[in-house]
Amino acid sequence: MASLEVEIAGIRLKNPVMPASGAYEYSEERKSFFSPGELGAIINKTIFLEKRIGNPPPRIVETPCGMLNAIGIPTGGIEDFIETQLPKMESFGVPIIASVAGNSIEDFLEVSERVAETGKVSFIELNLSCPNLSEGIEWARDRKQLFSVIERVKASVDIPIIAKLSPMVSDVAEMAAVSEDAGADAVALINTYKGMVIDIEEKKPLLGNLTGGLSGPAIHPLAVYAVFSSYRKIKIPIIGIGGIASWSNAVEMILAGATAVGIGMYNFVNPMVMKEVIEGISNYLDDNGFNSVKEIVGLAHRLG
Amino acid sequence: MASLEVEIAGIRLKNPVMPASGAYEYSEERKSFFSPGELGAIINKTIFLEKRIGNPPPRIVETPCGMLNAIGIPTGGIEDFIETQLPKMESFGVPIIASVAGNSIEDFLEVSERVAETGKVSFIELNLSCPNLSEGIEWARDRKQLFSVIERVKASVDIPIIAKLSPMVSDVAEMAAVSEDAGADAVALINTYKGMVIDIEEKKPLLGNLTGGLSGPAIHPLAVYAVFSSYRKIKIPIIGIGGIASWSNAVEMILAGATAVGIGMYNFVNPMVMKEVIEGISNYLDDNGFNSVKEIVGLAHRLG
Amino acid sequence: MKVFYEKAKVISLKRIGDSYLEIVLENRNIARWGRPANFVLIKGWENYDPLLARPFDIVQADGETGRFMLVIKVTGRGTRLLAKLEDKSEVSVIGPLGKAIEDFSISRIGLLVRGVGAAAVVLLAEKARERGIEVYTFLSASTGSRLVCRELLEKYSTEIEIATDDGTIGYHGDARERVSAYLDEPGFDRLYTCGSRRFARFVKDMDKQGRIEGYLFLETYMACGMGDCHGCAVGKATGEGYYLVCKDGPVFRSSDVVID
Amino acid sequence: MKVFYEKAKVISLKRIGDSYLEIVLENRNIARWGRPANFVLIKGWENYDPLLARPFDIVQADGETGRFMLVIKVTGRGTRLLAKLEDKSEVSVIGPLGKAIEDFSISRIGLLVRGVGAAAVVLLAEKARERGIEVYTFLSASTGSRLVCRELLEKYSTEIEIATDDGTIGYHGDARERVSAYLDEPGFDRLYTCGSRRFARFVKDMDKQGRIEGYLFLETYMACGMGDCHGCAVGKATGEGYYLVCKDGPVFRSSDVVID
Ligand SMILES: Cc1cc2nc3c(=O)[nH]c(=O)nc-3n(C[C@H](O)[C@H](O)[C@H](O)COP(=O)(O)OP(=O)(O)OC[C@H]3O[C@@H](n4cnc5c(N)ncnc54)[C@H](O)[C@@H]3O)c2cc1C
Ligand SMILES: Cc1cc2nc3c(=O)[nH]c(=O)nc-3n(C[C@H](O)[C@H](O)[C@H](O)COP(=O)(O)OP(=O)(O)OC[C@H]3O[C@@H](n4cnc5c(N)ncnc54)[C@H](O)[C@@H]3O)c2cc1C
Ligand SMILES: Cc1cc2nc3c(=O)[nH]c(=O)nc-3n(C[C@H](O)[C@H](O)[C@H](O)COP(=O)(O)O)c2cc1C
Ligand SMILES: Cc1cc2nc3c(=O)[nH]c(=O)nc-3n(C[C@H](O)[C@H](O)[C@H](O)COP(=O)(O)O)c2cc1C
Ligand code: FES
Ligand code: FES
Repeated sequence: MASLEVEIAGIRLKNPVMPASGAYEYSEERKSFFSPGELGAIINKTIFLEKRIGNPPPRIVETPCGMLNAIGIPTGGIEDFIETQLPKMESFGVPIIASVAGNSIEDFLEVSERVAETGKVSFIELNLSCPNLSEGIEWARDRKQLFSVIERVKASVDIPIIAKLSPMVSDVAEMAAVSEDAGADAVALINTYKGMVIDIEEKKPLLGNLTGGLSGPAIHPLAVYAVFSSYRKIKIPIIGIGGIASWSNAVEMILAGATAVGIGMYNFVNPMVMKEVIEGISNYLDDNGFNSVKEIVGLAHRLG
Repeated sequence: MASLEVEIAGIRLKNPVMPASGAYEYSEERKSFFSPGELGAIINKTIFLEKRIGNPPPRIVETPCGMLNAIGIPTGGIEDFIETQLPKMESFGVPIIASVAGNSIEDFLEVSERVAETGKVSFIELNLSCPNLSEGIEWARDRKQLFSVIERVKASVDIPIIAKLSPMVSDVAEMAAVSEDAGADAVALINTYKGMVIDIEEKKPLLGNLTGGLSGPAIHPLAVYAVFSSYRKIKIPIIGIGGIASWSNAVEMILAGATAVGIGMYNFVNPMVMKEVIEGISNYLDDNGFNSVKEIVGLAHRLG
Repeated sequence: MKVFYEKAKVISLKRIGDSYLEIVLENRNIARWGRPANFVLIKGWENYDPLLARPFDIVQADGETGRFMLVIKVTGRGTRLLAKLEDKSEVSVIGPLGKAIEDFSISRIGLLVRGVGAAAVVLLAEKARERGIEVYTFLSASTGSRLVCRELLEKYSTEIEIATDDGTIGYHGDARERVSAYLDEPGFDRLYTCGSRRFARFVKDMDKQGRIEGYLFLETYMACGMGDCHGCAVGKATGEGYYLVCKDGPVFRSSDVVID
Repeated sequence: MKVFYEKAKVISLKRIGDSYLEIVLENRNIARWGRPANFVLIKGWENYDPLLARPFDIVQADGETGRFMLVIKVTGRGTRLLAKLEDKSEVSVIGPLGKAIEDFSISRIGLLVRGVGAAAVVLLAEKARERGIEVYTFLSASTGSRLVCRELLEKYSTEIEIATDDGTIGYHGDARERVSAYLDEPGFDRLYTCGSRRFARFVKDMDKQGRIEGYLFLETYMACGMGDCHGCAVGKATGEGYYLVCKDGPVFRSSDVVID
């Protein structure tokens, strides 16, 4: 059987599959399906320093092969994360990624430092790309701001940094390159696209927040492109996210250049999807005569 | 019965429904379903000055609720357009939009001038956003270039100019504002998103051109957002395009701020879709007590 | 709570009137563990459109036969596909979901339901009666053919009053008027409502006035059904944040939540 | 050419072997106007996934009964949905599409087909025979149970040779060897092929050698089926640009196109 092990910034993941931030809680309910300990890594829903309540409902709406969410990142804040969430996550014995965000560079620094100080997380993921916050995507849009938030967090914590980027830019590969230059150890591509549904009866936007972020199978071809084009510009690993609903979608991502994959909304539809993806990748490697998943990372570029 | 008439740059369209460029030929086959003369306007597949053969196959692939196309704009060039296509289009007696593109500003100028000289077209649409050409989207990405191509074409022809923009920018509304400032009489939003599918058997990109442009229902919520956000920044009319597959999708676009709508790939699935959209809008207006489609343009902003 | 993600076999599908379905499904775990107020997420089609599974209340659950029943109003794309299911075909089911009603230390409850909202309270009525609780049901609809779960509710209720807006069956008028007649005598320990925003406001009012303990079965758009997506938010009455309907509900004390 | 976009009723759906379907549909216009080499686009599901209609050859078309037949290999998402169609349900159909074979000023044709490629030539065989043309058919498959349209081709062919890779039925080996035996005597005015890239290369070779006029039925991904999308490109042998399979084809003189 082929090895599923991958490495990001020197940290071993036993397989390349993890949840995408915000789409998977480490709850009793989820444990009904499989243990999060079977995943390559685990990640929390983005936290801010302070408690936040999130956006007014409706917060979600289904779209063709996708869904819009305008959750707005409700979070208990850093204290709650350290006291309540982290102990739960630790119990699974796999690398923990802490997804954090802030309203200012100072916020990003403080929340990252607090998280790193716990000594319990393997990576910090900077969510620079939430389309549901007024300035959420701006971090990933402005080259200077992107560079400086990453550079400063990197300088102030001693664990690897993942930059989670937005596809809502002219060229996400360029932003991935900026992230690499600023010292990011990996990039996570992609967060959702801003979209909206108008309620034609009410004649107004359906979501409470007016707009929401599009995720799901609809965006998969766009996410694959984001990974493919970034792979050509950077050397740091890519976590490929967006519309993965099956093992073959994940294999596409890896062939395009992702070292690992994150699965978001499809966990809602098929609670077993991450486990099926792990098995599917394994079978694919065996069927195609590969010894390790590492052999296929970026393979689609050979002839490109 | 409510009036369906709208106006763009002083030119009357008897209804707000038209094909999107590149997805509808004025062929005998198409005339089997309904006459293009029933549409608000008609538009050709983008032409360049010179003949082009387009990209190597495969050129299309289905994706979840969408399709990627990497056609690469095969065209007979300006002579062929004037001699063969234009006479066919003229016969329908509705305003003609000529979609043009070029590899340089000079090309854009020349092809626009040649088209305008015929005296037979009502608008020129500048395709500044084809993701299948190496520099295709760049026009719509760089503010200066966008401004100058529009400004110069505007100065050299005496018919209204529509700028067709790409969503693959940080903020399409800003680009719409640049287009307005440069003198565009209207904007067409949106062209396709660059995406790709990897063939996991062959382990390489499936499309001959590696990447293609995503269209279809999958992108509709993104297109609605592009229209909605642009409507807040510009005063010139918007032609809303992207994923329209039903009259209600079209109504969403109009409520979001589109004066007219363009329908692309769904003509392939339902050859009657444009006619159904015209009827559907008409019924919606009647059922909701409106006298004219103009009353609902941008109505979703009331409470926004 | 343990949640199952399994296949369920379609045992029978009956169309009721022009817009309701009664589906009996076979799955031991749902049938065994389904409790009052629990719901399931059902997906009965392949492919990604519609993308999300749809939530429905567990109307009947029989641990012995391994069967459970749903009553579904056909309204949109997902329910139209469910209406086409064939016998012996399979659907996927996620459940049981939601916080079950477990506390039966009461002696009399009222159920005020309208339309397909009736589906939410059948199992509650059944289990309450099993425990010797008196169940007063007020079943309402716009017209007789839209009365849902009538037979089951007749079976499980101590008393049932039917009201239709057009008077085709039962009381000609608003079911709230019938409830009011019982509020003082015999009075209810709890009044549950489902299926009508007006009813919910009424129950909230009565609760506020201290005349009953009011409970609302809430419905929102849902994606995950188990607290992951935070999509099913409903405002807390305190104004500070939101409950999740799937995890904190679907039943809420009327004074705890904001309804509009 | 006039194209219809209409509903067609499923008259019967027969599974053949483990992977083929024979569907008889009712639509007067397709049945009336379908000609050899014409195809239709079929969509037999609601919703947007799968998004595109699927192309299939018209195998039989009977203007009098208003019925036509398709033979479909179940391979992916769309065809799996078609396999679930119920009798009397409706599908949408766009057609007839493609350039029909109209020129029958010949006396003998050969048909070299493999697998479901056989579906493409049945109507051609039928119409050619009606006009007194001799039809020699070489029907091939990996194994006997994958022989498609055998009975119909036996009915319409002057002579038929069957070849299977495993020898379960007919000649044990490559159908090209059987064709070769006929190339000089009696010889064919035209040799049509469908369903195998190797066969296509063979026909192209024979054509190049001047031994026959070779024709290929080509298949590509298609969206519109009528020349709007330019998606179904196949390279011109001249190297200058592309033909559209849906509009310029689906049948091409082998020397006109690039195949790989
Ligand atoms: C906890 C809970 C229990 C429910 N129990 C029942 C029941 O027992 N019987 C029954 O008929 N209905 C019930 N509903 C409502 C039912 O889920 C919707 O009517 C159904 O999802 C509509 O799906 P559709 O695809 O036909 O409609 P569409 O309008 O096509 O659905 C589009 C989207 O909106 C959502 N949606 C639409 N209407 C509702 C609604 N009223 N509530 C929540 N989401 C909605 C769908 O789930 C889907 O995501 C329940 C809802 C919830 C939240
Ligand atoms: C002119 C023409 C005539 C055809 N006639 C027949 C016929 O008579 N019987 C038959 O069984 N098949 C025929 N095919 C092939 C048939 O269209 C495909 O097998 C079918 O579309 C597969 O659909 P799917 O959803 O099951 O597969 P998927 O793999 O899920 O389809 C994904 C996409 O690929 C396209 N596609 C997949 N395979 C093919 C293929 N081989 N050729 C073209 N497009 C493909 C589909 O149309 C769809 O857009 C024909 C194709 C063409 C172009
Ligand atoms: C309900 C929901 C909540 C999300 N919350 C977060 C979040 O808190 N932080 C974050 O970085 N991304 C968040 N995302 C984005 C996902 O992590 C992911 O980038 C995106 O959904 C695309 O992946 P998918 O198509 O697999 O869902 C959220 C997505 C969804 C659907
Ligand atoms: C096959 C195909 C060809 C296209 N060719 C062109 C083109 O030549 N010029 C252009 O401006 N847009 C072209 N487009 C983009 C459409 O005009 C439209 O902007 C896009 O497809 C989104 O609309 P839709 O989702 O309704 O298809 C093409 C789209 C498709 C699907
Ligand atoms: S439906 Fe996802 S949290 Fe309630
Ligand atoms: S399939 Fe669209 S041009 Fe041939």
